[in-house]
Amino acid sequence: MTSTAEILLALFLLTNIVLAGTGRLRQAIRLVAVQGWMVGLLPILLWNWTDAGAPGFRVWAVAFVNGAVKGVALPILLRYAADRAKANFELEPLVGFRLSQVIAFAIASASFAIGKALHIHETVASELAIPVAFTTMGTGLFLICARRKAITQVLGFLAFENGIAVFGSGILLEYGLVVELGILLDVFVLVFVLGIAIYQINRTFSSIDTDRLNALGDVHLMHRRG
Amino acid sequence: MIENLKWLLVWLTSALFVADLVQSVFYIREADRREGGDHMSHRTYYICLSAFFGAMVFALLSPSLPLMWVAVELTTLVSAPLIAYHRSRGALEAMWKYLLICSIGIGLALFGTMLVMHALELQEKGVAEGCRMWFKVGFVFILAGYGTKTGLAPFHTWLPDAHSEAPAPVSALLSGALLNCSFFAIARFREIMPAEIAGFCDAAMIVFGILSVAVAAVFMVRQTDFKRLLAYSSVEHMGLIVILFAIFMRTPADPGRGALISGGEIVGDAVLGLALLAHIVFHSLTKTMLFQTAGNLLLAFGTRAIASVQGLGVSMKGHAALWIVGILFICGMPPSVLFASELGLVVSAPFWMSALVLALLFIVFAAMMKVALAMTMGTPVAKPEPVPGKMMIVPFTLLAILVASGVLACICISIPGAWHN
Amino acid sequence: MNILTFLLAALLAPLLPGIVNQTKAFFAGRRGPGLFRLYFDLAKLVRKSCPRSATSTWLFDLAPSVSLAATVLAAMLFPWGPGHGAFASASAALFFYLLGTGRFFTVLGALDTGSAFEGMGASREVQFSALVEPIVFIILGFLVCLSGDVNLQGMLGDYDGAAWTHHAFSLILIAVAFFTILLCENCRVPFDDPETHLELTMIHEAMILDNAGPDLAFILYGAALKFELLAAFLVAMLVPKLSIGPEAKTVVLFGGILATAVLVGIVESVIARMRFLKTPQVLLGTLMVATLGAVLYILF
Amino acid sequence: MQTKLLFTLPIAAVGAAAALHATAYLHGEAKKHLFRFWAFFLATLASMLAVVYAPGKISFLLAWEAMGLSSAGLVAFENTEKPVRRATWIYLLACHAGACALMLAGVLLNNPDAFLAAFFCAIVGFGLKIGFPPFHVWLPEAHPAAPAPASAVMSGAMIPLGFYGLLNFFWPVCTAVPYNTTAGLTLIALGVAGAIGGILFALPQVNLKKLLAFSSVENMGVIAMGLGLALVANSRDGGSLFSEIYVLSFTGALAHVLNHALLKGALFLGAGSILRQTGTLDQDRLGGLMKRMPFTGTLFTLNALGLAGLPPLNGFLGELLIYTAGFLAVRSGSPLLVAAGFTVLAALAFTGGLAAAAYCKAIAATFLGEPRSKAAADAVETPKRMWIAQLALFLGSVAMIPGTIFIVHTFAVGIGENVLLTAATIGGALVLLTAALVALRRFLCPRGAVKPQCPTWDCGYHEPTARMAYTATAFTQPLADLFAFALRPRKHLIPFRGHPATPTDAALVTETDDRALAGFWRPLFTFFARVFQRAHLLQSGSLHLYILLILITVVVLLVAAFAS
Repeated sequence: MTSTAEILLALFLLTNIVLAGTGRLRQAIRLVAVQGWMVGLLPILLWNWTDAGAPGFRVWAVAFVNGAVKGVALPILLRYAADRAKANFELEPLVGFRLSQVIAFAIASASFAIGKALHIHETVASELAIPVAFTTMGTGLFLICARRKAITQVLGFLAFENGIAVFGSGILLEYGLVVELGILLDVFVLVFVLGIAIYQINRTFSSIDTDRLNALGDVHLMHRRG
Repeated sequence: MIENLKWLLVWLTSALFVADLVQSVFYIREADRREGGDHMSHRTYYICLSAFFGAMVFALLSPSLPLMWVAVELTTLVSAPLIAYHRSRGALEAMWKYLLICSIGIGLALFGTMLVMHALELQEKGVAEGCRMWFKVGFVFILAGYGTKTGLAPFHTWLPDAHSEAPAPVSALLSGALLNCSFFAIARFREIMPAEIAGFCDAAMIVFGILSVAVAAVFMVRQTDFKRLLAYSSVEHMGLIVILFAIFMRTPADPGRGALISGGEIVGDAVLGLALLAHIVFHSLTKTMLFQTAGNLLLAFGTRAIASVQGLGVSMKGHAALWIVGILFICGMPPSVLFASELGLVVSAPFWMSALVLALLFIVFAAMMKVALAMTMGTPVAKPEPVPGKMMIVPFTLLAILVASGVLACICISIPGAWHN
Repeated sequence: MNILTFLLAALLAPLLPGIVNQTKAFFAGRRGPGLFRLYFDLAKLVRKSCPRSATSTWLFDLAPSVSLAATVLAAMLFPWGPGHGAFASASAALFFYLLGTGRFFTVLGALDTGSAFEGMGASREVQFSALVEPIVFIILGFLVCLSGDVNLQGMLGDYDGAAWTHHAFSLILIAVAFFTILLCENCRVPFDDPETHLELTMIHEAMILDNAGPDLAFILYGAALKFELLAAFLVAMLVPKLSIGPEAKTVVLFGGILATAVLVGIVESVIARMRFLKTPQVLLGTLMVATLGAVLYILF
Repeated sequence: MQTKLLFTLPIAAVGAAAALHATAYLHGEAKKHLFRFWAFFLATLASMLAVVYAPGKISFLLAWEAMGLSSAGLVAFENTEKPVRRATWIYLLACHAGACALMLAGVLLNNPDAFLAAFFCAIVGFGLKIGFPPFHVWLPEAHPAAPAPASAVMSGAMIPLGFYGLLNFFWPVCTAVPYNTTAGLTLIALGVAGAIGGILFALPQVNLKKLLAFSSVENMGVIAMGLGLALVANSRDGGSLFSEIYVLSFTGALAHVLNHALLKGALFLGAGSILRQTGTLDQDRLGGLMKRMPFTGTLFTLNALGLAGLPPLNGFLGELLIYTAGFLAVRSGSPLLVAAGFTVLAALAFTGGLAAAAYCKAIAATFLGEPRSKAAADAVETPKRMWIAQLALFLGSVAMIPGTIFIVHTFAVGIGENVLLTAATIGGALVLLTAALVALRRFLCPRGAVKPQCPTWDCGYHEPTARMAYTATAFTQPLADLFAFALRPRKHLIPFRGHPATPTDAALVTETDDRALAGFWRPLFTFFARVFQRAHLLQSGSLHLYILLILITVVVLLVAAFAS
């Protein structure tokens, strides 16, 4: 069934490119949710059914929790935060959407190069997993840099986390539990805190536009003094 | 070595926690009285502070690498609210940046952890040529990830904001304990790296160390905010610590210079080992003392602008003494243990590196002394509202410890051949 | 013998300004004040009282005595005659530094009166002497090379005549340099004109405006003695060891001194005093000349 | 061991005298200020002794740093003044940079092949304390800022410790054949630059302590010349002549260390007395103090005479030794040594002449003539202690005359001893003869006739005022103009204003800054500060930029990882 896994990974790759190109907040959130479901599915699909037999409870658990959190809980939380922060639906890019897509594509190809260089080995469940993971992480970070709103940065961060998750389920099925837990905890509390933060920021700054968030820094102090 | 480091850091963190807890009792009450405004409840503050401490100790003592990662992540999550103790715009912005940058760092660290663990697995399977690359890439992400938390340039960008906006005891704890913990994480990973990529790892660490010292030096010059100044000095010292560690790792134990023995086997060169440990400990103590003093000054003057804090020698003598001595100590002027450790670095590093580091440290010294003198000497421009004397208890205690141990250390190193033990 | 020659020199000193003046008078077609004018002046001055400025202090009283004493001691160091005397191993540095002490006190005495003119003179004096010092010591170094002896008495004329056949050129350069120094140090034309009586243009005379009576006598005599000393130095420097014997050299020495005085007189009557601003330039040139002489001697 | 003693002597002597002076100098200061002063003062003395008797390299370094810090505390004594803050900063930087250079030197010293590198590091490190140009910047800043007793100790006893360090750690190898020529020529070059440059800048200073500070640079230069000549002579493995040159100029340099310590210490104390009695050190506002402060004035004159290196005082003997060494070097026939000899002779002579001029000016402008300000007019003599301290140091330097002869005698060199003996004898004779002449004068015009009767002759003008007297600036103007290319004096002319019939006062103000500071160090520091401030743009506060930085760095690291 590895082939299905690879189809899934290919779709995953696509979501990144689309994510880079999308201009609407809700759509972006939806895309991240989709990624979450895929992250949930991956462990099952990557499971070597033929000679490992049916996966144990742990794998199922991890898969389920992953899907539930990344695919359902977080998107809802994010939407809630977005509504609460009265963010309008535009993403307000610093880098244009077309250019973003090109860059995402570049990231993808670069990560395939890296994947090649990394002598991917039979211990890896899927040849594709690593490059896709790299791509997703790269896209996520890129989105954080390239979108203006605080909430979009959270979104980018989630994509980044998804990438790591893909990687984890790609290579570390045997002993990945702790790590998975780590991710969950991380993402959980993170979004929780981010939600509060965004709420606070919104209340204090009457906007979640992070351009308002660069008062601190040496240049600024310099000007104030001068 | 890692064992010594671990227990040392556990004790150090606990000590600092106690010191900052005591200082908090005075500080936040005083801060609320003066600044008022919207702030988090004291109960939450103390809970977060304790959780912060717990997370750090957990990170130090965690048996496995993933657990350590979880703990380090926890430290981020519980320290973030502390930074935003005052719900001021600045504080919130600082918290936001801290949260986002550190989370990204942590994510990278997680990724690195995965890579390294996979590499370890491959190593067990005996796949030599494959796992080397995995290790390398893994270490890259570890260095970037935990380096973000350690405050290595250019990942340090959250540090000045967080340190300058947080309440003084929190800044002290961040700078004195948290940075060390995440450095410890790097050290742990470095230790398990296979020998053939050790060169790459040490080179990378040295580059980042020197870069950190340089960046700190650049940003200290014409600095106008004394808490930011201290923050950058933390960046500088983290750089020094990383350099020391890297050189320590690549210097074989030389019986001529004496070797550091832990748990029966020789773990490395004595000079460097002791220098490293001493530098970590005394940077933390001195920096804690300085941040607490800075906090008092902030309360007294209501501003972090150096320009408006002048003539402490006239207006607040005790703090003037704390400030000038503390800054002399952090710059590694004898009798400061940091002098001994920097000397250790200079005598063991290759010449070009010692020269470069000394030059950068000279810039740092020039910048810091300019500020220190500007604040302590001269005539007051603003009338401070002095803080209660009990807020000087902890800093002065720390100062006493520093001076005593410094004198001791200087006597030790000045005895020829004292290194051999 | 040595003592006698010293006394002779001491007696002879005041004659030299007379000679200079007579020479100038001869060239100017005047009768002139007479050879022994200075003797009479001194005799007159020692009988006068010495009024002094209310501003001045003990330095003013002390200065003339110190400078005279220094000059006399320098004269005692000088090998007037054959047979090295008590101070066989006196350094040439000592010789010139004694003159320096004399100058130091003269300047202080001048400044002690708080007079603008004397300050002006003193300022010029220290400027010129500071510029002269290096030239002097380069010449001394040359003499050391020439005679192979580091003592004053040894380095003066203790070399054999062969030097003149081989190194005439550098010897002449050095001689010219030293003669310039002699003029400058003794405040003669073209550096300074002792005849003028416009304070603004004087150096040495300006410094002693407020001195009178015995003080003035000391100063005048000291100046004359210094003049004689430098002249003697010039002569002794140029005359090598003579085959006839040391006595002959003493004769040559005193003859040379008188001749130098005449030479100075001639110089003073043929050229005019130059502007003070040009003096450093001239002294720089002199330095070049001296250095050139020394270098040429060492190289060839 | 001898060197240790030799460098201990100034510390003890100047320290004691300065302490005595300070008891009166600081009279009336607040209790805690006094405590601060004495704490730092004693710490300075102690650490100086520690420097001399440090057993090892590290302990030496520690003592060195301690010395710098404690003396910085002294410099910062008047902590509310702005210039004092600047001076303290510059001084601390100098100390720290010196210590860094010394660390490197110490490291290099372990490697015998890198000796020359170590030597140059040490030249920088110690030169920052000694005040070799262009490292002398801190002296003219710190000495005027510090209280007089402190500057006396620092200038008299602390600065030469740099030479102690050189002698202690580098001499054995320096004198060995492969290195000594380079080392010697370096020292001579620095010495010539320091001596001439120092005294040239001392000349036009109107602030008395600044003048003294620059003259310290000069004296250190003289010492360096002596040591350098000794080294060059030693490099020629010739016969007794060379060892004679070596010993002569070496002992000459050491003797000069002592003289400078005692006399410069005394001079700084004198300057302190003047500051305390008049409240100013600006020589154009002083004058006429010889009548009002006779003891201080007389002692200052005598000490200045000694430090100008004129007989009969001891200052001359040290220079005489170097001169003699120079003469011998000229005679030696080895081209390098001859050149060195001529250089040293000319430079030393030039320095001597300029030093005489500078001290004449200092004495005259401060003590002679009529007072130029009310402060000077109202001045009275200091308490006994203050001038007794200076007297003690002066007598010490007189006692050094036999001392110097003894030093030379112990090294058993025929010529040097004779030269010194003659010089000393002549010095004595000078004193006696002067006494005789004074007596003669007194006999010629008896007491009554000597009484002041008239105002100074001012070309017939009958109401001479202090404003007419030559000021310090005017006195040195010809020399200052002559060397304007090096000194770059700043002249502000305040012209006549108002109606020609009723013009306002015009004035010409001339200041001469330290070129090394104004022309080199300050521009350098400002340049770097500017560049760094540009770099602050990186910390502009934009989160996007920060994360981009992280991204880029990671990519670079990955590339590096794959490349290596």
